[in-house]
Amino acid sequence: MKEHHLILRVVTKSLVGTIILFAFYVQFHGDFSPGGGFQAGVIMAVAFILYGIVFGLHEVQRVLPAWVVHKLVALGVLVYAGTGIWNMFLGYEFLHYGSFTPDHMSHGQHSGILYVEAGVGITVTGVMVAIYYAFAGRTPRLGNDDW
Amino acid sequence: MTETIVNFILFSMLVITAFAIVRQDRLFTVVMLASVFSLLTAMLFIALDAVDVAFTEAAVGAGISTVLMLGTIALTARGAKPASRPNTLPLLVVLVTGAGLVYGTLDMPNFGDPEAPSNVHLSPHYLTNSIEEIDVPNVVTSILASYRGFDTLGETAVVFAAGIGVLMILSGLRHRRRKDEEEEEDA
Amino acid sequence: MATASETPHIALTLRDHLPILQVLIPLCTAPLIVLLGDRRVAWGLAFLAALLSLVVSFLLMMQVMDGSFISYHLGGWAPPIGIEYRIDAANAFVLLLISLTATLVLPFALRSVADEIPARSHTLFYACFTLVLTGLLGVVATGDAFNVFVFLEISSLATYVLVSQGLYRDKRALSAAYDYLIMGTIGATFFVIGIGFLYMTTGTLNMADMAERLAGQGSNRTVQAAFAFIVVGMGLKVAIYPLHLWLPAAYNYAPSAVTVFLAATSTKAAVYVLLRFMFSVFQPEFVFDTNLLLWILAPFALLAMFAASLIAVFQTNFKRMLAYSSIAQIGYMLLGISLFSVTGLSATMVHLFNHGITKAALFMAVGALVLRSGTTFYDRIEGMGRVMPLTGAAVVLGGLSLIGVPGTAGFISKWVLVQAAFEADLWWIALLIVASSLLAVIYMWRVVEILYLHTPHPEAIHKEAPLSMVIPMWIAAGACVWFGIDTSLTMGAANTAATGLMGGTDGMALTPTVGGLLGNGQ
Amino acid sequence: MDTNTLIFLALLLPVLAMFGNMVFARQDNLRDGFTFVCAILTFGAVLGVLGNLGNSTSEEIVLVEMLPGLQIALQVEPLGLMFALVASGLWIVTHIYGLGYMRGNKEKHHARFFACFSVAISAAIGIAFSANLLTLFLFYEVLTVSTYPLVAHKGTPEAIRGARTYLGVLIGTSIALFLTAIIWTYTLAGTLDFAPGGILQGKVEGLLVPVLLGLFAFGIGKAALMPFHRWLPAAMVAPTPVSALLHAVAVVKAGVFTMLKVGVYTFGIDFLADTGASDWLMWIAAYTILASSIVAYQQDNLKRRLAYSTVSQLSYVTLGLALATQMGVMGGALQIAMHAMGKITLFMCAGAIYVATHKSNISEMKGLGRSMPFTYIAFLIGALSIIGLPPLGGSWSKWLLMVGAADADHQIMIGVLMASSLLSLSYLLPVVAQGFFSTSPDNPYNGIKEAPAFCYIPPVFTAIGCVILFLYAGTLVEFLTPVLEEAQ
Amino acid sequence: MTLEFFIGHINYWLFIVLMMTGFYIVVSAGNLVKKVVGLNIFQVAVFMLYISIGKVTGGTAPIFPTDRMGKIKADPEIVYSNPLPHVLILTAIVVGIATTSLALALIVRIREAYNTIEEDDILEIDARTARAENIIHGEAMGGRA
Repeated sequence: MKEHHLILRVVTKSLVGTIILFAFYVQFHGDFSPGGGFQAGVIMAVAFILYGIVFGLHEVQRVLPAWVVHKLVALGVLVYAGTGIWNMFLGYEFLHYGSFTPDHMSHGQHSGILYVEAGVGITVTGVMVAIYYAFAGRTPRLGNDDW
Repeated sequence: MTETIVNFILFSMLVITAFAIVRQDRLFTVVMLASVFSLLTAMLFIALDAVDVAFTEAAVGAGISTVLMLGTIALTARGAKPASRPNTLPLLVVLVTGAGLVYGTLDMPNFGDPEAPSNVHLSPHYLTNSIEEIDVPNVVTSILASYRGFDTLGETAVVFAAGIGVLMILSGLRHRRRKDEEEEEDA
Repeated sequence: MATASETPHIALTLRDHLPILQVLIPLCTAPLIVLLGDRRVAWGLAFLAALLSLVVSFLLMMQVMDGSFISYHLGGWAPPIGIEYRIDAANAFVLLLISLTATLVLPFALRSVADEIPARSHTLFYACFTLVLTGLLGVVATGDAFNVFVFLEISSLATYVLVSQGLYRDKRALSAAYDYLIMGTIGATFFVIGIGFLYMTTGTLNMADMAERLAGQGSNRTVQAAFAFIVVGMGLKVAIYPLHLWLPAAYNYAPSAVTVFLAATSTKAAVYVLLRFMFSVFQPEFVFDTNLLLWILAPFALLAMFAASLIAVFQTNFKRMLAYSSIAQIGYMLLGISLFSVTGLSATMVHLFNHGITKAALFMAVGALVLRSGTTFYDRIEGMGRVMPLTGAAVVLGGLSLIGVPGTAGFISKWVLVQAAFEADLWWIALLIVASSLLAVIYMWRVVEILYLHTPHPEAIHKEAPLSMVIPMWIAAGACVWFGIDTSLTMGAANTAATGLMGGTDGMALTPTVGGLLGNGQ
Repeated sequence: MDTNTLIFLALLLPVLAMFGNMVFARQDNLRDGFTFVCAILTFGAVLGVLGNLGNSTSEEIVLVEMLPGLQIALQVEPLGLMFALVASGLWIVTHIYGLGYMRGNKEKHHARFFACFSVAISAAIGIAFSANLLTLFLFYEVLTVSTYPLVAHKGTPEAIRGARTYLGVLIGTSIALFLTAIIWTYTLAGTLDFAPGGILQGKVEGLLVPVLLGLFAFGIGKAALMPFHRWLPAAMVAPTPVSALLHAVAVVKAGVFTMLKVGVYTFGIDFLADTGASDWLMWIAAYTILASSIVAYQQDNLKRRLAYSTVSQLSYVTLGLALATQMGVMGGALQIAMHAMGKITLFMCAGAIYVATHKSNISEMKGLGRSMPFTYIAFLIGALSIIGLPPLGGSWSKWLLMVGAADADHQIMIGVLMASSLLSLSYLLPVVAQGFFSTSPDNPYNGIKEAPAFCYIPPVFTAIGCVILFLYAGTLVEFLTPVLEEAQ
Repeated sequence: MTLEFFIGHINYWLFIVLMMTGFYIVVSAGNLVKKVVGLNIFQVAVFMLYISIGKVTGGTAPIFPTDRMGKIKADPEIVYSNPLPHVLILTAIVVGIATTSLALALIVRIREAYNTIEEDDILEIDARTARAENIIHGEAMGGRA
């Protein structure tokens, strides 16, 4: 693969960090402003996709190997469902976060929302990156000049 | 009044974009127009107080799905053949469906009506009780993650399904100790 | 108010959690399979999940056989604030069918999938399979209209993927999966439009609450449009006759094990949703004139019964023929609905189950034939009944059940359906029902003749299918006979379900306490 | 043993025989011996039921509730018992004959053949002991499906075509018409039990009665009422033992037996007589009797001629019912037994001739009687019984039918019966006459001997049976009288 | 039809126009990618309809103001729009992208198998295959009926 322009690479490197930071912000600030696990997951994935587009699939897969991504895909769902199952073990309904702190329900709600949003974030990041890897792993039919 | 004007302008642009997509045969243009459509939609959502949705639509419609579509075009073809079939049947189907929808709107409450059934039944509960019950400022998050948390689990499962679906169709699952083992399997 | 903070909380036991466990078990299994990523473990986990679901659905069935219902409040939020799982006889019955089929299909799939799909895809295959199971169970168990859509999409997406996996045998599986995806998504979107309209007029998403509010305010044009969009949207998933275009290719080119599962469960779950909305939420007696239902639905039902059967008669491929037969059989279910009586609905419910097991047996036989002959074209499966006596006999039994010969499950459905037609004084419909089963005689018997009265094709492997396929096949075929003679379970459940459904709002009423709290929403 | 056990035995022993055939598929003698023992025991069990009839009242045995309010149930009553006796008794004879035929003729797939055969017998006995229409219908269809492989046995294109017609007509009529009639009856009457005097009285009126009767009459395709008679000639491609037992006894008799049952226990004779609903059926029956006799006369293939003769003779039973008088029904009931004995003789003789000479056309059988005297004499006796001449069984049923016709003031039916007797005379006797009196110019039958003993002894037995039936017809009438008395 | 009714319903009708434009692309387009784009437009227009259900005149986004500690300051004066449709549509958007990505993956494979992504060409190839099969295995009726 042809190397991209130097400036592009430098800008990308600095941008990727910022985007990841922003993703975490969206992830954990979803309680107060628009955003949440899904949006954060997408943004996080965009960081890796950007890195991949500029530096190539091989490079990004050295940072984030495909098998890790595939585990993440599954992990998020399990974190989410696991939160609910934990509630069940505490003797409450599935996903009844209040059960974490039975004497002060809304505290439990806070932690519950945090866990499940994390679950969503992990899966969405995983899936978006995995889909990108899957598409990028195919040989393109159109060359750069065909567009 | 300004709201109405903004809405109207957004609408006109949306309709123009949609019609342009109908007529366009260059897939690249189609995808780009779709991306524009999504951005306009996101703006409309903001105008309709749905900031979370707008954020998501922008990220998904203008971001991810555009990237994926471009990727697909790169892997397949860049032009679409102009339609060769007669389009009377599609037109008929669409007109009938549209007529059904319009028929349905005739008994709908006015747009923005605070007394509409949807705005007086469940919504007040969420807007008043969630402060005490969940204590999260963003009511959308409260509903999304707690009141209707199971829907969101389902949503995550849908994403998961799509993820493993794409893997299954395009690449297959990767393992940590790959290479030797997988080549063995394929053989 | 929905939290338990005021009253001391009584810890829930495993028994209380059964409704959610029904869906949760497969839902957790799917990611677990992917996380472990080992194809030897994958099958075991999937099978375990299906087996546990079966146990759960059986326990649920036992609890609701008396006509009561169980309500499970997800997240502890009482409906309609939160999402509710609501199990009554109608959906417990369908849950049982789905989990039963899954438990039967998985052992069958072991060899069939190994034969038809490359090894590297097996892990994901079983994960997808479990997701389909999750989705179908979720669609049926839930009492929340939007939740139906979410779980419908889980099962649909996984189904599209599974159908596409037939590509290793025939590339047309890909276009079949794509067509199915487009049509399925259009259907789902129509469904969402319908839910949106309903939400607009009722302000709620809980089905029981919706029913109550609709009954309280009467019908209007928005409700009618909602009805139409939900029926058409679900009709696409059910494959009601003119909306069936995706079905033949999808069934034909999907891997055998997938076809078995889809044919036995997927359209059945959609029929259930249709029933639930038509009768529990909308209660046609006040949304529409009762007779209107008959005159709108019955023509499509009859069209399906005759047109699809006729096409089936002229097929040269066993699997494809069965696909058309499925479309025809959906006509019977629709006819039962359109008769709009307890007997008619019983017929629909019981046929849902009976046709499920019948088609399971037949499509498993198809899978066995594919394993040995490589294809199911008539000229290639000639005489295979002789070298595969057990498979051949299963085809005969399944075929008899499809025709509706007494002593088989299919007979029971036909009996109840014809009885319903007579009760409604529609003797001509009764005659048409029996006339269309004559077409089934023609297309089924043709296959039986081909299987037995010719010499086997030389290129086929002249050997009975492995036990892992034959045993599930025979459990299904045996069930066709068992449920054709002892109908206490099927007819009992179908009757209770039908009575509950025909009860309309009464059948869906919120529990008094909750209803009292939320009744004054306006 | 009590009646219940015996009925179960009678039903299950043939099923056991089927399993025996499947298990011992390769040990010929063991397999056939086992089946033979089962056949004897089955007959014994039915005889036991007969013996018990006097000292215990017959109760309904409920096996399982198939549909809400509808059971699979068994019950003993004289008409059914007679049919069961005929079917199980003739099974023994036919089994012996079948062994001779199948081995002598070197047919293949013996195990499958005898297994299906056994199932068919079980189904016939099930029909005989059914306590309601649902149970009867269940066994009726089992009988259809289990005999299909027998008809298609040879696997030649001709056999497949014949079997297709067979199955198509029988399944088609039963599902499209018979089943409809049953469900309709159930919706109208709320029950399907066979009750003396019928269950429809007062529930149905007007045009619906003949319509319902029509659905039954044509729906019971096994009764071979025209125009649904085609399956019977088509089934003649089957090996002769099948034609003999199933298409002269079990299957067709199951049809007319069902017809009688429906007439007597569902409609009730009086109900039919009062409404006059069966008048049209009488004409159809009369037409079938005459038309198929004429067709039979034109057939050169012996088995086909016998088949059309069967079609004609079956309609005697339907006619007896349609007359809606006691004598008519009694005549119809007797005809079941009498015709069974006579026709099985004829078929077995036809089979014996085929085994010995491989000829199936009558025109090729000139002078054969002198080479095969036993066979031909048995044939003669059977033929005379069918024609209805004393001292043979067939004469009684015909006599009673004529009395019934007189009772019903349908004197023209007497004429029909007479004409039919003349016709059967003209198509059956020439076979015998040719066999004994004419000689073929080149006399190709030198060296032809009787078929194997297994083949010609059974028809001799059944021929003797025809004589015995003549002598004991009074006992049979007495035995069957309760059927009619209860109907009062 | 009063003017108020007209103003109160005009956006529903505009949404319907958008929906039907998308729907028309789905059913009429021959190119598989374009079909998916149409599907997206169709769905997005439905989403707009949903969101407009929740709009309350004079309302604002359903996010409570907070003080500096992050504590909610409830203000009964503020009118909020209905948050429930927003949640539903968030879910629906995610479902939509999931469907889209799956459809695109299928298209990539279809191109590899058929070397085209035009429905007409695919139908023709399929029909040709079916004809070939019929020659080998006997005539069948009712292909894609």
